[in-house]
Amino acid sequence: MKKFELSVDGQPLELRAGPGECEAEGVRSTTDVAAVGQGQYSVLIDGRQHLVSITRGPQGCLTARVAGATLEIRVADPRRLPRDGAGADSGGGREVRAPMPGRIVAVHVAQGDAVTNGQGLLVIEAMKMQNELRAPSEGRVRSVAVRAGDSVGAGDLLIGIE
Amino acid sequence: MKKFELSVDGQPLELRAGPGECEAEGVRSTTDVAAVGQGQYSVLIDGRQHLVSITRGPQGCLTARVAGATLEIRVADPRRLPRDGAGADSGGGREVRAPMPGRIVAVHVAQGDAVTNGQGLLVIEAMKMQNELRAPSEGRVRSVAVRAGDSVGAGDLLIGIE
Amino acid sequence: MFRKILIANRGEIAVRVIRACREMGIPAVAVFSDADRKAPHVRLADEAYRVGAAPARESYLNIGRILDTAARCGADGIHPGYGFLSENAEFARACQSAGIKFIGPPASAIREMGIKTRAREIMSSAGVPVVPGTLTAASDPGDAASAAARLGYPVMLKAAAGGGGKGMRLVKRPERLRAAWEQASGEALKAFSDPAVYLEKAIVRPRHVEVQVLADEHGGIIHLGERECSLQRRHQKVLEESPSPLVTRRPQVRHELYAAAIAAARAVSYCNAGTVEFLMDAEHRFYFLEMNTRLQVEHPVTELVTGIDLVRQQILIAAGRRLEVSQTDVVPRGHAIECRVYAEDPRAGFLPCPGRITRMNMPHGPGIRVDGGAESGWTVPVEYDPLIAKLCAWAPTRERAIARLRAALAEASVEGIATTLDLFRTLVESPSFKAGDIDTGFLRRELGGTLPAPEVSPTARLAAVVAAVNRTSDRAVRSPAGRRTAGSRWGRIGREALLANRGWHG
Amino acid sequence: MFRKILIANRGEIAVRVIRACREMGIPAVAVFSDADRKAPHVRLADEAYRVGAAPARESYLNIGRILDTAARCGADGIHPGYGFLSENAEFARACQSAGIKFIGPPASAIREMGIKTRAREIMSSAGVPVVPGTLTAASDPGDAASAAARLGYPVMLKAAAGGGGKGMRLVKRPERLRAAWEQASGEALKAFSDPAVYLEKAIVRPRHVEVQVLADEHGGIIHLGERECSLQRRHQKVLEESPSPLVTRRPQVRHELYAAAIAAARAVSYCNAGTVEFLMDAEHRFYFLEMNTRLQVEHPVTELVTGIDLVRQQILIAAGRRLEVSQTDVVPRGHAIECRVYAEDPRAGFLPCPGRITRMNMPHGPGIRVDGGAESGWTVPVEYDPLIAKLCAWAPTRERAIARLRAALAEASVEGIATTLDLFRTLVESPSFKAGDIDTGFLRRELGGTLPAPEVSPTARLAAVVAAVNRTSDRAVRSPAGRRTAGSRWGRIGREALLANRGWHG
Repeated sequence: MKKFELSVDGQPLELRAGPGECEAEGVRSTTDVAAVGQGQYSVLIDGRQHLVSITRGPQGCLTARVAGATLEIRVADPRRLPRDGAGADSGGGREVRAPMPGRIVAVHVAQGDAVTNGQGLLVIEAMKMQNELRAPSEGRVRSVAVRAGDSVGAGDLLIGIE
Repeated sequence: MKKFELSVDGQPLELRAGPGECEAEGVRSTTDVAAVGQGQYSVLIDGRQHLVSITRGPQGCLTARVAGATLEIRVADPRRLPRDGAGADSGGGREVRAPMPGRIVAVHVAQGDAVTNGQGLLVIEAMKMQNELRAPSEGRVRSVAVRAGDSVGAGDLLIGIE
Repeated sequence: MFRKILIANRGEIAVRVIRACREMGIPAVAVFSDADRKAPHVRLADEAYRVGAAPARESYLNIGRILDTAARCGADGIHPGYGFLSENAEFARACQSAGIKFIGPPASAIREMGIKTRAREIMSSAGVPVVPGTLTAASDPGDAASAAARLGYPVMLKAAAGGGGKGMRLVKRPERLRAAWEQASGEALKAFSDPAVYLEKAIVRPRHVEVQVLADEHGGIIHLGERECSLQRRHQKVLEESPSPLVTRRPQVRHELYAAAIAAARAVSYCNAGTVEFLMDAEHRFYFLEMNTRLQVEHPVTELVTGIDLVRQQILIAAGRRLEVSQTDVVPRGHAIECRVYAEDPRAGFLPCPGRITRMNMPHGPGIRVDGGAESGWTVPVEYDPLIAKLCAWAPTRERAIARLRAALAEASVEGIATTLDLFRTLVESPSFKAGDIDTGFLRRELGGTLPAPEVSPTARLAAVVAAVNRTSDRAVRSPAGRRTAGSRWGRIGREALLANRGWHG
Repeated sequence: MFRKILIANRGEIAVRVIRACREMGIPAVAVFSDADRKAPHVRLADEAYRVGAAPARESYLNIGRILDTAARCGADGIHPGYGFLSENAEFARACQSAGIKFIGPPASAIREMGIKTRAREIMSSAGVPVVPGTLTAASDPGDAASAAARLGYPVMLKAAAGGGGKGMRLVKRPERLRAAWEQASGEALKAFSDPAVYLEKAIVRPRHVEVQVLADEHGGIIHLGERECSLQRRHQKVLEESPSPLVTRRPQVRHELYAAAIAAARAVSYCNAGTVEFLMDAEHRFYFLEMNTRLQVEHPVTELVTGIDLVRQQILIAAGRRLEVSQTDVVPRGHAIECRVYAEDPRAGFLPCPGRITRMNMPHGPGIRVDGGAESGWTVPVEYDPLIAKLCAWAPTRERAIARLRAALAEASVEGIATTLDLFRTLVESPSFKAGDIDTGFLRRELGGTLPAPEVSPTARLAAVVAAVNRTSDRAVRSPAGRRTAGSRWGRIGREALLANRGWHG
């Protein structure tokens, strides 16, 4: 069996794998992997069937979907990966970014305004729905990058808060 | 519009085509073609919708499936193509070929035997079914290329008749 | 019967109507915007014509262009589907002027039911109970505030010209009223070209129950039982079922509900398929909410339990036929549930999630019905409603319909974009949902607006890792070429299978 | 209830049974041969184990290996599907010995009904009419010839241990008897490990009508109506429906048919799901043909009209439960038709056509049910039955079920291999079929064994040519980058759409 150093959602994992078997965290299992087309794999672990879908992510990372969940897997790189998602609504976030592509309908604040946690900042529209984006924390508006009528892409910076 | 010389099932056809229109056999039509994935095309001819599936055949030939039918199309080669299908059951055929992959169960004739039109020559089995192949015409068995128990592929020569 | 029908819509409902036309032997004409040239509904039609640019205003809402297309291709009927022009009285009238039959109710019924304040007035007169509220639209936030104070909070703001959850806001506290009024009014203007908003007293923990009716041009009118549509996010339905688990337990309420629906339809001389929506409170009192003068998204659950094809009935009625089924022919059987598969992320507050579907697999099998307008490789446009498919399960009982749905959800997959499939996977495990103990606030309450991340079993995690290793490496875990172990020891079964697997590759 | 069920089968029926298990919350175990590691049924199961090499004898017919697998994975029930070990009394007995419940009838019933000569004897005694013929198998061609002479030609040769059309031959003239006997006997040996063949007088233009029965272990027994299965090629069904259009017109015959089916099941103390097959002649006299002691391929049409899940019933009965439906609960609704999509070429005498499916698209929508065991990219193995999917349509009437089927067939596509889809597309246009005027010789008579090539309309031909040109060339027919004509002239709609189509490429 060959040794693989992996990280799964940032957690290191050592896997030993050979034809028909593998060992991880001290447990040995029989394995049977079949590629069933377009990045999908039927994986039998001790006979238990799992359908895994693998797509390549950025920087050699693989995204695996299994049983409705998504795992970020890096093979042969045991270093801990930084987690994604330091975006709009995460607690300490100081930036409000577009959660999806859309059009800015209204901007309720201007540079320098004081805002309270949860206060409506702007309204973005996509797929016929208007969504109000709110301040992730108390603070002061440092920058407003968009105006009503602008089209934005997912992840675009909209408003900075300091 | 650009001129194309084609053959469709061996029949020559001249087509003039440009963005959004075409002319064939003196008739002008509006066209709108959209590739909808994996060799499939949505083709609107004067608004009439056709789903066409194109696959590459041998020698630069294209196979088009439309409305349950199959057409052999050659682009930019106005020479008449020889038709396929001069195989086992066509009237003047002198060879009996395997119509599908399978296993030979029994051979009823030997080299030199006289056979009548429709006489059972051998039995081939595939997908749990035995199929008797019959003589396409009266004649004499020139060659027998298989024995009971042989596995054969589609198109393999089984018996020659002279 | 119609010579040719043009379907002035897109997505799954266009597919649905085209299928009905094909079954009836009527050529079906699709229309498409620039965003939809490659959409499934275009490919399924007999003919297809472009009607404009991607924004709905320039294509699917472009009355002139649609009528022009219908006239030139020789269509003598137009099916509007739902949304877009389906509840636009002006369009219905324009069809009539152009000599093309609008497959829906008369323009007068659309107009009267479309102005929600007018509808409330008519129903009140017809003896159908309505929710306490304003009879006219609030002209400004101040007007709204005083009406709200009179009714008492919480109140509901609703677009007077509205429907489908657009321009609707629940307001619990006076300080929220102004912002909510502006948003509702803005959405209403956007969706219905009319900013008018009126107020209703909010029913606490209401259930949404609606009755399907069919009426012909000869005075015939029947109902096709009720649907329970209480599971909503943003005042829009996400899961519907028939019959309603609540109403099933109350035969007397059910009887009154049906009678009210028929009375409501009669009050506007209704014709074609329509739905009378009611809110029901904890004491099983029901109130007229609105009448949808069109085919509903959730019509399949009624079709599954009654066996009656509603789109076919719409077409027959529009062709002047008498109802081909009588009230006694409507014999519901079993229970049906519909899940709306939206391109929305249930783990991020149901944010829209347009984009390319890399893989889409919807289940088949006993008791399963799927109505879809998307497929692998399709890019869900940003311009339209995020509904990409409806997954329905039928079974003899509600309990078994949920069990069947659960199995079907495990088979379904959409990759590339987030969808509400994960919401339904969570929902079918919910004891309250299984008990039928739901109301329109259920999802917000149970999920807090978002869905928890799913747990991954250790074996599933290992499977993912093994697949990933298989994807990146090769020689190391591949079997030596041609080697075959002959043993039959249990522990080797996996290995043998692996060796025998010709398709094993990195 | 069962802890875990192993499905000793493959393909669409394994998928069907796994779905039933999942709905019932019972873990489902798949088995696979080397040819099937990537098959859909493996992916759908909770667990999957290899049972041997590709030839069925070494895998799906390998009793030892299957029982070993069941024991080791902790399965306490085995569902045999149809074919393979489903009518193997030895297997049923071996399951019992191993303490694993065989989900099917008792071994005794399988054995008695499996020996067709014995079955005829039992039915005769029970007062069920049987086709005139030999009571014992013909020992050699000479024996067969004298029996045939006694009965009078045409005669039918049938495998004594048979079923499913294997080892069956119609013989019209004495000189054809020897060859036919040898083929039938060879097929019988192959399929059932028993070369015995017996004779029946051939009924002229017979119709195949069968009755579905369900019996529990407590003496409860009901029927679920009849199926018409007269459309056959090589004595194998290709299209089935319920109810039978013939029997529907004869209430008295139907009544007698059901009574005979119940009597037949009682005569062998039947238990679980079974089907009593009858031949019906032009005068509506019916004769017992055989009893299939298993789930039928065509069970979905019965499920569609009755709403009763037969696989679930099989599992409940095997778990010792009483029937959960009584005879009065069986209320058929509407009409259902099943098309067997075989990997066979209907334009070449139904020759098997194994190989790789490059694209497979089965329709969804109202009244449509698909049971499949194949998909895009799947290679149909040469070793097994060529059935890859079953496409069913339900509607309130037979006429509308045919119309619905016709529309569904236009949507369905399988590319890469030939299938019987084209046969059904021709069939639904046949006036005789539409009139219900069918018998088991219908296909041979109407098609002469093969299907005519489809006609291609000039527009379809032009569409194909335009697509081909688009595929090979590029610049010439592509639009100049960025150019957009602004006009709205009708004649330009096509062009505009083309120009706007971002996806246009060669």
